[in-house]
Amino acid sequence: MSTQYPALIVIVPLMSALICFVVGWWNRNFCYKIAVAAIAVSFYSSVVTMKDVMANGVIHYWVGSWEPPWGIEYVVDYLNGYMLIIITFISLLAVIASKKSVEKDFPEKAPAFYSIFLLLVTGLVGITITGDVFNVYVFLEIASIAAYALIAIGKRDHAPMASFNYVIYGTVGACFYLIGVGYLYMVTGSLNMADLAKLLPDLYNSKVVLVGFAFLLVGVCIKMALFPLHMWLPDAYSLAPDSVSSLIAPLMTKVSAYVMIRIMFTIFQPVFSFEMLPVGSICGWLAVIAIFVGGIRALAQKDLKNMLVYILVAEVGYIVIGISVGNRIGLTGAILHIMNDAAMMACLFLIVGAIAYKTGITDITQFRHMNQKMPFTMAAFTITALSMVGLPPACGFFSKWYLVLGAINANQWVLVVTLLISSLINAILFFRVIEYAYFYPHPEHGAEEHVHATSHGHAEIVMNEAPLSMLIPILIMATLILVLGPFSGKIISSIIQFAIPAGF
Amino acid sequence: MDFIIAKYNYWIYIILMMIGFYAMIVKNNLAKKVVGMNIFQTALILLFISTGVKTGGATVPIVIGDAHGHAIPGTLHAIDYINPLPHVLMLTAIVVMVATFGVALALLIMIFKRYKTIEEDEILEIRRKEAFT
Amino acid sequence: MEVVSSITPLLTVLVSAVGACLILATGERNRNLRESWTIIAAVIKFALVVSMVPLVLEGKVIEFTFINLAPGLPLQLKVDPFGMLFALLASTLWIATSFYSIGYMRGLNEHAQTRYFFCFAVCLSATMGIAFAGNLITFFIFYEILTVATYPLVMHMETEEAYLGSRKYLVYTLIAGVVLLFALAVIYSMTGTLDFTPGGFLAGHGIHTGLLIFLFVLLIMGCGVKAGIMPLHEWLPTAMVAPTPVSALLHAVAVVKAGVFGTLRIILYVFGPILLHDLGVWLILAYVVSFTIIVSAMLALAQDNFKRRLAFSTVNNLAIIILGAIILTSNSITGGMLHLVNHGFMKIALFFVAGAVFVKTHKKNVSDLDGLGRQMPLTFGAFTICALGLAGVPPACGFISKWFLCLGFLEAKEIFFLIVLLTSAMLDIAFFGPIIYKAFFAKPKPDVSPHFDEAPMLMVIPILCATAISVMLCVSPNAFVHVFDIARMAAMSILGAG
Amino acid sequence: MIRRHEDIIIESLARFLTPFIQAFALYVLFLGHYSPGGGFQGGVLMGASFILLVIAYDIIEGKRRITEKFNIVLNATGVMVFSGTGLLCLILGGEFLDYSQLAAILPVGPEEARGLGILAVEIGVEITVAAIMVSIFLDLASAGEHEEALK
Repeated sequence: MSTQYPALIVIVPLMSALICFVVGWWNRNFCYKIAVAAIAVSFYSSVVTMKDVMANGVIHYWVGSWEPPWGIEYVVDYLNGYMLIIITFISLLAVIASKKSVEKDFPEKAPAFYSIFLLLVTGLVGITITGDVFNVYVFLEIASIAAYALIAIGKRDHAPMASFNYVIYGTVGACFYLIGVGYLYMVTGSLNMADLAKLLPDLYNSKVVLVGFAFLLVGVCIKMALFPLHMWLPDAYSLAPDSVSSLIAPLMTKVSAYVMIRIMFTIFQPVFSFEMLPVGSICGWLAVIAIFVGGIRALAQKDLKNMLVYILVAEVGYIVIGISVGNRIGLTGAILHIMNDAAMMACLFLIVGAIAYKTGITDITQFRHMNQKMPFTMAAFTITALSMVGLPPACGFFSKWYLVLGAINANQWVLVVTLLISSLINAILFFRVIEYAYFYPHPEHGAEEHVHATSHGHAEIVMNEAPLSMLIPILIMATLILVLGPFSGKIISSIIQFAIPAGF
Repeated sequence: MDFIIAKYNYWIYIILMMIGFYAMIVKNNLAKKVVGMNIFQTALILLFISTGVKTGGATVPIVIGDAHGHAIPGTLHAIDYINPLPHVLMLTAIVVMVATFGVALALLIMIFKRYKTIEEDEILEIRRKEAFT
Repeated sequence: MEVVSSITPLLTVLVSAVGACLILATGERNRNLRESWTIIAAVIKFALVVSMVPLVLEGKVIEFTFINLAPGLPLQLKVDPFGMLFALLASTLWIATSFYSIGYMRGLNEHAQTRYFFCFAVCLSATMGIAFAGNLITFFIFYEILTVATYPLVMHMETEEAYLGSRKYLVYTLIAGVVLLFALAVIYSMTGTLDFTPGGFLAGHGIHTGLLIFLFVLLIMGCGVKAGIMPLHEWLPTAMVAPTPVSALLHAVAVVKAGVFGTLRIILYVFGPILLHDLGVWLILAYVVSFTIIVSAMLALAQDNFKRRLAFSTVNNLAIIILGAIILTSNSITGGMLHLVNHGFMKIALFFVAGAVFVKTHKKNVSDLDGLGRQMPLTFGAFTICALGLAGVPPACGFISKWFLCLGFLEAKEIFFLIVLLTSAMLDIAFFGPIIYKAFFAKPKPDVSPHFDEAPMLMVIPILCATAISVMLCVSPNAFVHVFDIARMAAMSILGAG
Repeated sequence: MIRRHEDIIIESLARFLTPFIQAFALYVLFLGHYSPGGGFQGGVLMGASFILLVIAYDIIEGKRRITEKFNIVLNATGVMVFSGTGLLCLILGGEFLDYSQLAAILPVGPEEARGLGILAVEIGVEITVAAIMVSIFLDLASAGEHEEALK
């Protein structure tokens, strides 16, 4: 049976999505339990699968036992085993945390919400686990369509418009990806990644392959919201319901980044992606712009959630930098940052959700006394903020360290400087919030003499912490952020170094 | 010229795709955007189907077998059958298309309910007004 | 020198971290318990540090490795003589400071005391980490933790100027951190190691000279910000808005000392005497530093605010320490390291005095001190001893360190720097003299009570202790913890290797 | 919104056509093995037949025929049949969707079993596609209001 776990990772959420949908007509409250259980199973199976991979190498799962390249195969190697664990774990926390806010925002839609939520998870794990390029497209669309629906489900003002733009952009992205697949299929007659990797090298100087590669990459970049193609992201993610954004914001872009890595390092070889084409430098420059644009737009925001989505644009830039420097250590940084950034973003969006749920405040300037209202949440926020700024021992620092090293090894000094400056920008962004939340100027006195006047000046503020179903995931995430940092060395030596294609 | 004739299906696919793309980018009416989106995807289907065709009387790949469903030896020649895979892929693509189409239309309805229009510039105008007030 | 693997260094670091958590858990509900956590942690830490002294004296190196970040890049704690010196200083002073800050906070009935004590404990953890860091990356990590943990302390008053002060502090230190990180990354990718080695490890990796000089500048900038080297000292006086124990901590124990410590590490353990001589950068740094010495002393003269005056004197003394190290003779290095310790004790006493005066009389300007000596004889007695000590006058320990500095300078035939040193001593007298004079001999202001009326004992006792220790360090520098031998060993190890 | 026109010709014509269309849909479904056709096409036809009715009459009438809830259930069951078959294979110890495993419970050989398994999947697909067509149409035609119309 243990050989069946790869299938379970995908099937269980899919089936339970339907069950949710039906059961919801009789009893709404089951949906939450079903969703949690399903994703928990999925998480467990991905952990088992990863163990299996680490024990006896790459797993090939032939769906319908049609052997590739004719059948669709699920391939689990170190890279996507690692991705699967991240995805399932974060979606588990997200779904646990979503309980209260769903009950508050749209109780009547709970069944629909959870089934679409599960479909989204299905799509994400499907993209990650499959070894078939067309299958990637299908799951990509499952995930995207679910995301379109979820963004609009919250009945927030302007949300449908944002979602509609996302539909347009997303469809173009997916279609470009599909065109790329089509071209590759024309010249190779195969859709299996491993098979393509075998067949393509002889055809590297064919125009068709070149065009196909370009289409694939552009399509993925749209889904990933790399700089010039990021227009859909801020509106869509900031207007999505909190319970949704805490799932899609950390994961969607990361999964697309994973697909990008697959395309550039598995389907095509680095030789093609970096030496025959200037992809590295182009993506690098785009990433630089993305980081600055994201950071500066974020500085202009007063609403915490808006700030975060623009930071997300910048974070995508980080990952792309790691990919585009085109050396081993840079890619290590990118893969590590996929995990760290997913953790940080999940934590931040969960926190935003918790604060909005409890106090309804999203405006940073109204965060005063927040550290007394929600001490644990704000503590978690502080940890995450430090990690975002890249201060040790939080995990953000370590991935940044590897990214910087990679950029130095590639002699890309612009990228180095960008990374360093961007961490300063993040410092401004987050310490601004922390200042508002923790320190409050006392207008009535200006200097040390009158400190008596202010002693215990705000005893009346009562602690009003988020419900446990939200608080626990947040705290778990925050602890992880602290723990992952020092252990990143271990993660790299045991997983990531095998995830990087050999001989690169 | 001859080049164009020989590959006419690809040219049609490109033209269709450009039409759809144009509509998605330029059209001000969101419904037209959606229609453009569909044209775009249809063009794609044409592309894939074209990769499957074989000239010279190739037919659907259904093996005429004997009573037990075993193929009769000597009747199997790949040349006689068109490649079914692209069609299958496109079936899936169509499903995806329909789903996207449905979601897009549903969103359009929500948008119309909210703004009482589906002209993009008017919507943006409304949003700008509301941002000020 | 042989290596002993032990968990003690880790414990030393963790003690105050655990203490911090306990403090946070206790909170305002039970103040005595909370404060007692602070004290307990401080004492345990001190005990742990002292327990490692004998091993260090035997010339052993105590080592503890958490985990490897990457090949040749472990998170590692290593107790060598120099680190031990700093650890002794910090852990001793933490005890004094905790008692004192309890007195201060209660005396003024401050707000947000839990946050205060929490951050304080975290700071000390970070300082220990810095002291025992075995390589640059570990050093950097604790250095950044220190930065973050100090920020709320500077912000403590939450007044407008506190905002400005803390923001300025943050801007300076964070930028410094980024610069440092950059340098680290370059060095690592060039050499593949970051371990501190006596006498430096950068030599012989075939790094281009220009790049080496560039790296030196970056690293010195990175640490120099906290060390308050002249163009980068700007944040120090503005950070004076913090409560006095914090300033004491900032200036005598943790932050600036961490900066100086880092600078010395870089000079002596990363680049090393030989490389610095080959590059010739040592001379430039020496000139910059001596400029700092003179100018900061001048500025100190101009300050009326008691604490700001002390702040500039701090800048001055830090520069002296660095000068001692950069002259690169065994005596000067010893002197520098000794001064690291001695200045710590004397300066903290001075700050305590400033704080005591403020708590007692809410005076913070030098010009208002007239006649206070009669009211607070113990306090100002201590002040006199330590102030003179800073200037290099016995019986306080400043004399010892400056003596060795002078010896070192003579040894290296650097008469110019000798003159600088002596001039600064003069200036010390010049800006401390008036305070002493006013305190004891000037005609009392009407609001000064003529008879004995001291600050709370909880504050006076630490002052006296600090003073006593400084005197003791002068009379017998080798009393129980052998500060002198340790400094000597450190200097020898560096030059021996060099 | 689709209003009722009370047009006798259209209505009776629609009523007359519907069963034929549905029969043809089934034909297409089962012919899928031997000629072009299969679940998708059949499903679309099946859905279309119902949509024809709704257009000829109006949504309220349509509701009377297939309630929202019933439609949802159809929806889910379709996919259930499909993925359930796959899961059954998985339970029988094969890979997911490996229909040859069904030979264990069916009185036929693995090849036949594959054929039958695919047939089951096609049926599932047909149901789903039909239901989805209908629900998309109803949702859009009634501008998402028909849930309220139910109450």
